[in-house]
Amino acid sequence: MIQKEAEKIFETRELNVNMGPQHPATHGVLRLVLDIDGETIVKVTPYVGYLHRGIEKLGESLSYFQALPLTDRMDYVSAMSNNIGYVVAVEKLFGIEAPERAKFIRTIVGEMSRISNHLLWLATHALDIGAMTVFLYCFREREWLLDLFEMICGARLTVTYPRVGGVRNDVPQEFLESLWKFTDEFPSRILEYETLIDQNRIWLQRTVDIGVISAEEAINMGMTGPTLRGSGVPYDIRKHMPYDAYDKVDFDVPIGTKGDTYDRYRCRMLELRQSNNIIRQLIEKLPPGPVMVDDPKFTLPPKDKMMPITHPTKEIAYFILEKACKGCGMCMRACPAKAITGEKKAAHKINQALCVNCANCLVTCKFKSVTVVSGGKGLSDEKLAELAVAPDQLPEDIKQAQQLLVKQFEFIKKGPKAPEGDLYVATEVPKGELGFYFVSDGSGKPFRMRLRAPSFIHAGCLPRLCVGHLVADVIAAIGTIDIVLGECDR
Amino acid sequence: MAVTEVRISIHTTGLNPKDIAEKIKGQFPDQVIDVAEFRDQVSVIIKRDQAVAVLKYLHDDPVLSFDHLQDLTAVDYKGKKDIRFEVVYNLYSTRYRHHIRIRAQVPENDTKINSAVPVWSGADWHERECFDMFGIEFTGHPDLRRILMPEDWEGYPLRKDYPLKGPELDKDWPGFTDVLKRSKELREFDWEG
Amino acid sequence: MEHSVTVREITKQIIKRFTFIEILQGMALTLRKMFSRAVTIQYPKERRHIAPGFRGQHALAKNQAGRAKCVGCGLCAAICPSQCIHITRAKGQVDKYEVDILRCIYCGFCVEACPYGAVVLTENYEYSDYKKENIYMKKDKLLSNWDKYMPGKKGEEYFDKFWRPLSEDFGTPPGQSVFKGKKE
Amino acid sequence: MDINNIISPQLLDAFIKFGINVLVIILKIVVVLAIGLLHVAYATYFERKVIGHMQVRLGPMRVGPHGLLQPFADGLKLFFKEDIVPANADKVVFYIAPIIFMAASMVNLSVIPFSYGFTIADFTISPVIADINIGLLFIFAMAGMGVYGIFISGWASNSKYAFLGGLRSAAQVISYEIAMGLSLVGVMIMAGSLNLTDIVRAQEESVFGMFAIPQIVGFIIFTIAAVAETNRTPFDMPEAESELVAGYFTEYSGFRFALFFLGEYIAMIIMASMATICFLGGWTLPWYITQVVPFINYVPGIVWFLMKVYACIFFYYWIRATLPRYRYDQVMGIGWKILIPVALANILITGLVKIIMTMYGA
Repeated sequence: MIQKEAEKIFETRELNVNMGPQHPATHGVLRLVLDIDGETIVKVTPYVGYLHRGIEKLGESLSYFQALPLTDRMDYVSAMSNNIGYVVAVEKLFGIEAPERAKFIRTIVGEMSRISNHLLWLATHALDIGAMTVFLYCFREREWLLDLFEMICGARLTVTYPRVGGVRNDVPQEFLESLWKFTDEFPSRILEYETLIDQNRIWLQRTVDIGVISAEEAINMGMTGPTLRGSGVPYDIRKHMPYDAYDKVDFDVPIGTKGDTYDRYRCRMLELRQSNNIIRQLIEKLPPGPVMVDDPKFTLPPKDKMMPITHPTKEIAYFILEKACKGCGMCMRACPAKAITGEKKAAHKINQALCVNCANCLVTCKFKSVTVVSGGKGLSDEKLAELAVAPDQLPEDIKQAQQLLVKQFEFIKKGPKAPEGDLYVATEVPKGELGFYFVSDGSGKPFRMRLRAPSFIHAGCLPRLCVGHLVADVIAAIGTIDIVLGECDR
Repeated sequence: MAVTEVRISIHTTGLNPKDIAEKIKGQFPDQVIDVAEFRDQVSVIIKRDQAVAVLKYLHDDPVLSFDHLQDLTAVDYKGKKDIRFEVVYNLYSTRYRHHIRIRAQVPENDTKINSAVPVWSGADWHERECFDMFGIEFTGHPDLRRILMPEDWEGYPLRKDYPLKGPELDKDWPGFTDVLKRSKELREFDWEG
Repeated sequence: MEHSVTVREITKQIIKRFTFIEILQGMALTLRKMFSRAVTIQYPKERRHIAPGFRGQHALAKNQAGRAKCVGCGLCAAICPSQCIHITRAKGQVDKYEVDILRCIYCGFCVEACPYGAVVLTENYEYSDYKKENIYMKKDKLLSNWDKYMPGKKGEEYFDKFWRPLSEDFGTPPGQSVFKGKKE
Repeated sequence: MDINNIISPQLLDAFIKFGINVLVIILKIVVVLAIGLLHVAYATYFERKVIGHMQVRLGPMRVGPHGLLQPFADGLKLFFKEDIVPANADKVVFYIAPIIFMAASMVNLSVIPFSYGFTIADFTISPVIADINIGLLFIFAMAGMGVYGIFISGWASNSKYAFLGGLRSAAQVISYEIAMGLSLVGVMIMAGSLNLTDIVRAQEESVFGMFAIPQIVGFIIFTIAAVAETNRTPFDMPEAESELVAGYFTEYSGFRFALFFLGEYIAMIIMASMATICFLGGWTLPWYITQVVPFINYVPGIVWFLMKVYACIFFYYWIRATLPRYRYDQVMGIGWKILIPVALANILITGLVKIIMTMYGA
């Protein structure tokens, strides 16, 4: 009896520590429940989902063009790579090919994104292990890259720069020059980081033989990217399934042997140098040419060609030709200003006082009954009827502008229709393999958009990496798998 | 030090996916329902009963050697197909560099399928997510809990019949009512004064 | 031969171990950096250069006559992935054009979608406030943003450069940026 | 009434002398505390500036020119901040812990001499509050007391992070105290005293001018142990921000946090002073410098003392800016498996040399 009491009092239990979701070293809102015996980890249970925004569900209600900014918000550290992954997948779904120059530009910015991601990874990994100066040195260079991103697309983090069928705009000359200067200086900057940590005995003690995972196990667990290559598996999608311009550049893939934290760290450091090399090769080879695929079905039509109608100095008015109008009521429904009136099966009429000149009637009419009157704004209906000509007899530039305007409205309101089928396309983002699985039912929106996020898988590997080590090694393990919770939770 | 830079060729050495589909057909003739092809990618649609056996064969066969489970997910074909759910496995062989997609059909009235965790331990979280989002139960999974949604969540969000604008205001989901209450309290606070 | 190599290696290791050489190298680096120029800027006093085409707060463009270019066709509202643009029209003009800034994700799709060149993203990124109402952008505020952040020629230049795509994107324009060779 | 009837002149003299002595001591305490706290305040500023510049940024720049008034702004902020006590904390102990920690560090200031004594009128004023013969031991004892503050703060917070921090700290400080004590035994042997003023005098008279040269091993061990003793990078296990958020003072806020903060910086200044006094010759300069540049003798000793202390503090900041953090078990391993054996060997050799020197040399 007494013995039992005593056993109850002196019973050994593990200490249960809740690490996160608010914790300086969990890289976001990852929550780990640690069962620790003294300082030794007995059990780790990761909880994710605090940043779940339902991107997969959102994707089902957005057109292929619209869903692009969602991918920025997954891995916000390397948004450019995510964008590229998305557009590569959608291009394959549509069966189109981006122009050569666009591919080169995309590869350049993708590698820039890899460098900036690895810099942030190194910064936070080193900070977690206590080397706080590396953090700021890395940010110094990352800032340079982010400024370059701003130069080409006006945003530093959530770039939304690549487009289905190319890139948003061409890169300016200063961009190439600044980037070339960066690639010149960057290797010496890498040496700076390495001076601080690479051979440092404390760094070595903290990383060597921590979180060891064998090649077979790593691939069985679904690890990808540098996390997998640290274990010695030569799996790099840039080589295995080359996309964009990766088949035209010459680079090596760093492979570790032991699969510990130090090997993964070295892999990423060597990848920084390789990426730097890739960028240099691509800048040298960058071909001239268009940056968008010339097919208004998939891309927005050129804006300057629409000017004859859309420019404000043209003072245009829309007019419905009574003879051509079948009275179907389509334009009436489309008119956002409720300016069109008329009975069914009788010619409709635009109330010029209410009309906002938005061109919705022009693009909806199937019977070519809506026409454009240049300089007709403010004129009476009779005068307009005098001036109006059938759409076929309009001047050539206005006719072209009208066609493009129709394309523009169709593209935005409905979106390009994808062929029916399902498709899985993977790209190598800095964190690993980013896969997009699309199921298309032939409409303008994906029936199912599945994102295979590397951080999600890697977060699942945490228990395997941590158990048996000490509390401080959990931090090193979180750092070494390089997760971003925005991508993990989607 | 221990890390070396290796040159990897960009040329694939793997089998044609159609041949792989034929192989599966030969091995499990009564399991394969259909083979679909789209943009050079081949999907093998199978029955769910022997799904794990098929996967195990693909993983263990020395010629196929699908060691990498790229992705595991489900698709809800409500209103499109007779059998509502499909669990999709995207497989890749890092050694031979070939890819195949297995789609196992799961009916609506009995959303159960065997777990692939014994074959690939990486399937663990994928299956939990499928359970969370589609309500597909993976028999034999070591720890089948919700993963992304809160533990007390009702319904399966990625199903097609899940309401897009939920009746959240009528229902007392504590996480939401608390936020509403708190926002009302905060509104009364005069930040500028 | 091999023997001497290993001996040398071991001696090297021992020297490394006892002289703290790698730590001293690191310390030399931090000391050197102490006397280099700081890379940070003192934010409210100094501001960083903002690249043209920055995607900041919205503005509604005005034409030469000083009237809003927007005709209210609703394409921006249709493309907006976060559905933050609300438009109503009355009496032949746009009655209400509101941008819910707190929902906006600054993707710039509205600028791309607008065939009239009526909406732009300005360089203003400092608009925090204590009240939501002050951040909710109504039409008059958006129009005054145009005068404030896109004065004079700046607005026109914006459309020349960043109102994409233009027909040059589908061809090879003269003077396209290419690598001009290493600078010695 | 004659005053002589009540109290004899001799007694009165003694009384007056006693009174003045007490006054002088109180004055000294006030001066040392005021100056000490000011130094602590600016030690924080110095740290932020030094580390800032090492990390290619500027550090505090906003309050005053180049942020010179930043320490006061920080102090004011901490003073007016809401004092949060966790609901399940052991309240009394929670309140006491920072006071113990702070007091244990501050008391050390009383035995640190800043210069030789000087004479005003009849009074010899030595610039140390308590010129006791066991100065060195006293500092060890008080440093040991500080652990109680850390440990019970970790316990009383009733938070697991704080608890782990407290545990780590107790283990670490106790282990490194041994190494530190042993590293100073060599100095004691060479100086033949525990009185800090005597130790400085012994260095001035020695051949090397400072004990850091003959006691180089002891000096290195002392430096490492001092860094560990004050819980600073790379041995900042107890407060490892990326693991334990802030360690033992995770749950403290406002002024109680400020007490911990102050205590830590005072401990750092104490350790720097100890290094200066025991190894770097305190306020004196080695003879080979004073002989070469004689006019340097006109500079008051306290200037050299402060310069040496700040050099030591700079070194603290410098390694903080450079090195990563050790793991808990590695810290303990270094303490027990490397530092203590080496320190013991150092004692042995110093003792042997001393015996040989006394046998043949003198």
